[in-house]
Amino acid sequence: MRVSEVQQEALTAEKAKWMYQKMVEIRRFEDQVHETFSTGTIPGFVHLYAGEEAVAVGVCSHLDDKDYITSTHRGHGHCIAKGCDLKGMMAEIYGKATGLCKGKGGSMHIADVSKGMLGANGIVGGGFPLATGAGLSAKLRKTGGVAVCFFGDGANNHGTFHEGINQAAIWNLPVIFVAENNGYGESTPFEYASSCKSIADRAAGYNIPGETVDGKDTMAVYEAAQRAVERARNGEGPSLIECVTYRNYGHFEGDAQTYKTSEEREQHLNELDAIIRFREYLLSNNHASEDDLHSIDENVREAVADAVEFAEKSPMPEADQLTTDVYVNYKPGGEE
Amino acid sequence: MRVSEVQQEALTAEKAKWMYQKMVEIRRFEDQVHETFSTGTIPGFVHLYAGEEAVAVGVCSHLDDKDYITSTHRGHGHCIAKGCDLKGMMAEIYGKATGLCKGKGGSMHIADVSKGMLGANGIVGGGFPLATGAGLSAKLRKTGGVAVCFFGDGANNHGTFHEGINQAAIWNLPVIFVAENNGYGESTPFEYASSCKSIADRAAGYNIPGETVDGKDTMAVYEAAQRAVERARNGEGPSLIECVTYRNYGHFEGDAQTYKTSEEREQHLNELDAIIRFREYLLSNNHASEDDLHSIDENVREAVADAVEFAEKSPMPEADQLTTDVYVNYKPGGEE
Amino acid sequence: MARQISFADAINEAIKETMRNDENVILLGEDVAGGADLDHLGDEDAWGGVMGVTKGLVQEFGRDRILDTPIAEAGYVGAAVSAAATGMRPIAELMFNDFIGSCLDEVMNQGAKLRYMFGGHAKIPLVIRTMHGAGFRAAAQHSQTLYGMFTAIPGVKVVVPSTPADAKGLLISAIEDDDMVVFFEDKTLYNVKGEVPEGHYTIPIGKADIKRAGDDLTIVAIGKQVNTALAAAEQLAQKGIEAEVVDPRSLSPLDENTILKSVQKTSRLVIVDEANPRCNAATDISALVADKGFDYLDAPIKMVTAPHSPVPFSPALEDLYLPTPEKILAVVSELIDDESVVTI
Amino acid sequence: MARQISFADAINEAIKETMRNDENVILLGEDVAGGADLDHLGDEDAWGGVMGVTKGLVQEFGRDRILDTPIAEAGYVGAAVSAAATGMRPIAELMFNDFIGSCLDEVMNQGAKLRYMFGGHAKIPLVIRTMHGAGFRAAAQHSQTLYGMFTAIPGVKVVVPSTPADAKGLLISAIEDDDMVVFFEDKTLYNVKGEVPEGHYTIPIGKADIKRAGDDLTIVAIGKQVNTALAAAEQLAQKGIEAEVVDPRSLSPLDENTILKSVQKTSRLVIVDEANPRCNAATDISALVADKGFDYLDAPIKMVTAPHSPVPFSPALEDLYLPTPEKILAVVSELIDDESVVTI
Ligand SMILES: Cc1ncc(C[n+]2csc(CCOP(=O)(O)OP(=O)(O)O)c2C)c(N)n1
Ligand SMILES: Cc1ncc(C[n+]2csc(CCOP(=O)(O)OP(=O)(O)O)c2C)c(N)n1
Ligand SMILES: [Mg+2]
Ligand SMILES: [Mg+2]
Repeated sequence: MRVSEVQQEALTAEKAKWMYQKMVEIRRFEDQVHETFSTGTIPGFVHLYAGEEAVAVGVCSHLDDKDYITSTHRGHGHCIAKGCDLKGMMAEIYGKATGLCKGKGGSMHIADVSKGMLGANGIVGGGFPLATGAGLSAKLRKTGGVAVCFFGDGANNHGTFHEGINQAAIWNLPVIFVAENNGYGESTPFEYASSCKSIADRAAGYNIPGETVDGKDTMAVYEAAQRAVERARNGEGPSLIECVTYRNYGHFEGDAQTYKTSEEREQHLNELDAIIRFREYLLSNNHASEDDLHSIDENVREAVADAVEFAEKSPMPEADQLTTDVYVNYKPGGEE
Repeated sequence: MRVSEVQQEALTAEKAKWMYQKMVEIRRFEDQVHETFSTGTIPGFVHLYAGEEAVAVGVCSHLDDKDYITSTHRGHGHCIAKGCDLKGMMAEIYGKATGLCKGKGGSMHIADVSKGMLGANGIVGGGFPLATGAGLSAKLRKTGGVAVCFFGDGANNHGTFHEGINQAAIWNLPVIFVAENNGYGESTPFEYASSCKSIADRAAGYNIPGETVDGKDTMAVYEAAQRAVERARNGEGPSLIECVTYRNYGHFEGDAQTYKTSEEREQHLNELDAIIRFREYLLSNNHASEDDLHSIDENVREAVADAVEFAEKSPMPEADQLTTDVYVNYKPGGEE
Repeated sequence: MARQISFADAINEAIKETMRNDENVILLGEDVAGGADLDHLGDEDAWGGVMGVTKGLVQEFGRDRILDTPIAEAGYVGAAVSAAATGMRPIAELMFNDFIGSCLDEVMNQGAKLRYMFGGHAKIPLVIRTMHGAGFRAAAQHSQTLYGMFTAIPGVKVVVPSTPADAKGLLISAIEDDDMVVFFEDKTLYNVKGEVPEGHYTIPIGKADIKRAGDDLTIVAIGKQVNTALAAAEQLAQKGIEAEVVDPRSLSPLDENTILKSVQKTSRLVIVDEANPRCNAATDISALVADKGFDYLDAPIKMVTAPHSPVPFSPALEDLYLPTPEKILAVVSELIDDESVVTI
Repeated sequence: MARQISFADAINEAIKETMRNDENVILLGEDVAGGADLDHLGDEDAWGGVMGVTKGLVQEFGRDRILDTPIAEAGYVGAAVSAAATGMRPIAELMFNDFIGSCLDEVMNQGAKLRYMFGGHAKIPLVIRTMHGAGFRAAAQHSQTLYGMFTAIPGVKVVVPSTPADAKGLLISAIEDDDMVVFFEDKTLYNVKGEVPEGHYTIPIGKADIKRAGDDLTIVAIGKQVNTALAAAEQLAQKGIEAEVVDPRSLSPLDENTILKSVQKTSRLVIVDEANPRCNAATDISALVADKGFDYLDAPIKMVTAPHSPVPFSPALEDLYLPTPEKILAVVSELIDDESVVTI
């Protein structure tokens, strides 16, 4: 065995454990928010990412802070995978002054630009143009960065899908479009709303590579993303990856989910579960021991509990925060 | 020769002469507007259709008044092919009270809903949703009608392309999307702005038939349109036809057209010209004699001259027209 | 007639009444039924709209007339425009008014202008139902109040009901109207109950309603702010100040006379509009009175609005964002020289 | 300094000055260069914008910085928003302000709100240049005046210059500003010439300019209507009435003090805004004065605007659509009891 191979394997195990940790962080975080929401402590609309962890983590494991992502209304998973602070996130969801956005954004708008996380987004399809612009910016400023646009199967029918991808393609921008096809947009099935058989089929219309992967198979996502990110970094332009996945909870908290069948839920929450499967992969490939994973689980449990405590104990924003941060510079009554 | 074949042939000759007449009407009308515009008599932006006659006529020859079309800023050709009155059109372009829209619309908004012509449109991409809605309306009201959306290669990158076609496809609507790929959107080449190699390539992303035809070959357009209109009438849903064509004049009157090469212009205005080619087709297939065509040419010349005279002699709208036709019913200061 | 139903149910009834009367009325929007094409649901709806307002309609009218759409606002709102131009009477639901960003062209440049551009040879009997308003912890992109934007557009009528009974009667009028109407539903009103007549009835679009009579001061308030104004009026009454609360109910057309007459009587005007303060309905009404009612006025025209900032998520901030009875009392105290008016 | 250049050239110079100083400034829009990727043109532009305003820029700055875009306003305006959030200073050209229908979301829900929703952890130094105004025989979809819509949106600054010198100085300020600025260019002003300083200079956004001083009456006029107001003032002067013409130059922020001070002096106010009459900048300014300047006023506040209808194509109608000096004189005659004021 050559040294380089050893090193590569060592690196992979470390990365693999990091990935496992992030996936468990997302799951634990979302399960926690779900529980807390039902007690009425959390205000507003909350869309949970649980079940789709393999997508955010499989993709973001190829990115660092100079790379950008755009996210969706279902953004917690992307935030965590991109390195956002759990305490700051939880406090934001509670509307606290210590939140990543000082409580002004909430669940649907968590952002951390310093980490390349350009915000969850309440507008379906809002991310396509933004990701393209971030890719353009990275290219013009020659940072070597790429931009990833996460979007849902519902968003795939919005006009911005078309405009964003076409633009990234003609300008050959370092952008990766990652479809999270979880089968539904709110209560509407993908098959009803989308005329394409798969979202990946649409890539051909932009002359870019498109592929469909099992979005609950972490390594399948990881490998597809690796190819796409490499292409982008090498100046070969955008790609589209469709990840077929499932959301464990409803569209938002409070959704009765009558559009789902109990069989599909059963199957997705158990045998197809991405974390269970990735756990098995790690163990059977000797990337980690049961003990390793157990201690990750425990640490995550603690980290999320800390985040909740932090959020609960944090103060609400002060009244003067209502009208700050609208502009960098603005004199309401004009100059002088 | 069986009787039915005789009848069919007779019908075809008649239709063929109608098509020739419409093509010549468009060409003569546009050449006339071009000349008059240069004298300063015609106000505003004018986008001429000359050169693209085969598309409007090849398609509209399958339609009647119960069928709808949506058009573009370059709409005169569609209007004529759909049966709009030349006098009313010319008067509209002059801004006269006798215009099809009482002078309120102008060149970019000529419409005649009674003929199924739902208006030229100043908004690029504006026609996709409108055509879909007209198709939905025809389907729900069970009129047997279809809707055709004419659009340019530039419009093919607008978000409404995506939304309109997807919607028509999932609802299986009787809509035909007809791309007029004349190589440029304003001064920007199709190849630069569009990531697809052909617009027809994009049909696959909506799971509908798409084909590319020589848009200056009248019969090629005619036949492709026939297939698509039949499909639509039979309840088999939408199709996309890309017609490769060329505009003889600039984007609008006043365009120096430096983006065109003289070779391409030369070729398109002569050997590739759709009217010259259709004329030859008619003669060689015995659909018409030189005399027939000559008298059509003469009649058209006269009809366009009459239209100009009508427009010139017509009065401008009265002042009270400024604020009528905004609503069916509106009391500015409220009820009572 | 003491039947009390919610604002949401009143809207549901209005749609039902008109759909029963006219088969050209259809409803389309995202998840207005929900669960389209799912075998296990059949004709059952999965959602009936994100807030359940259109629940049950698909069972009665079927999926041809209650159409779930893709998430493509330009697509289906534009389709509704031409469906209207070609003989249908569509009701398009724009789930949140904030999403007008995805389909303004279809409203402003197509729906609102076709009739004029066609020289009157078309009509657009289209209703766009849309949800607006803050107070729901829905943050900056789901809480705006944008009726001012639509009021500015010629060719659009704008209706903003404040009670269940008004909502039903005005929505029936809107659906039966031959022009395009944008119908605003405040999401925090849906559960509010009130007396609502059974069956078919209409309330004319363009007729304000005096929700409380008074001689000392006029408060014009829009949508759910009518309730804020009524609460303030209640407190003012305890100080012996009688406020007249005028609910315009529609902003375009605006019932100018009712407002001007009220100001003629009271000489003082406060306008309550929860939209951001610039170029909004409050400034519009103020400008009307500063022109045509100037001679009636004894004091400056005051406006109580949201500040010039997006809607914050944090409940602590959002509660400060909206107009309150206290904010109304504070400006009234500037108009009427009586310190005791301000209770807080 | 007697150099006279056109409004269009002043804008071209402003872009040039800022692009030379800061390589992060880029310009993107439809045909802003034109002829992209055509061998026979090379670095030559085919158009330089539909009106030639950006002509020559691509020759100096290259196609990496002067970017022709597809006809996809949401796509490139949205891209400009995030390019701005990530270190660039884009100038996005929205050819006609009417096309905001295709990209309002990117302006209203993204660009204008990101900073607030992110708790201040982002800035959007983006300029959207856009053409507006009637009088060009461009009909209903290419002639609107929509600055009121943008003024209503928190997070947006709105600039409307009326002279070439103002255009240059304000555009340089806008490009160097750390916030999103929508910059309105009246298409009928492009060929108007005026004295314009060479080189780099700025005019602060939020500072009104008194284009003519006077004691008898204040006319606040926006954009090219400043010229209409000045023409009216000229005629009034012949009757011995001295009008002060105030050009706000920016609507957000609005220089309230300059307007209020002028009304304090004159006691009479007319506002000229060529937008449609409802919820527009004129009503906004009227409401400001009816509140904070009420005590200064001796007469109703009058507004001269377009009617509540789309812009007609026919020249005969379009000429009736716009404000004119005569229409201003007619309302002035209502404010000042002197029949001779009305010359027509
Ligand atoms: C422009 C716009 N239209 C509609 C909505 C309402 N909405 C929020 S999420 C959602 C469904 C999105 O579906 P999908 O893209 O599949 O994402 P998922 O929720 O499945 O993750 C809808 C319709 C919105 N937020 N923005
Ligand atoms: C939404 C919108 N964006 C931009 C324009 C300006 N514009 C008018 S025509 C045109 C080019 C259209 O190109 P294409 O679709 O190829 O049609 P063609 O002119 O070639 O017939 C552009 C950019 C517009 N009218 N509407
Ligand atoms: Mg989904
Ligand atoms: Mg073209």
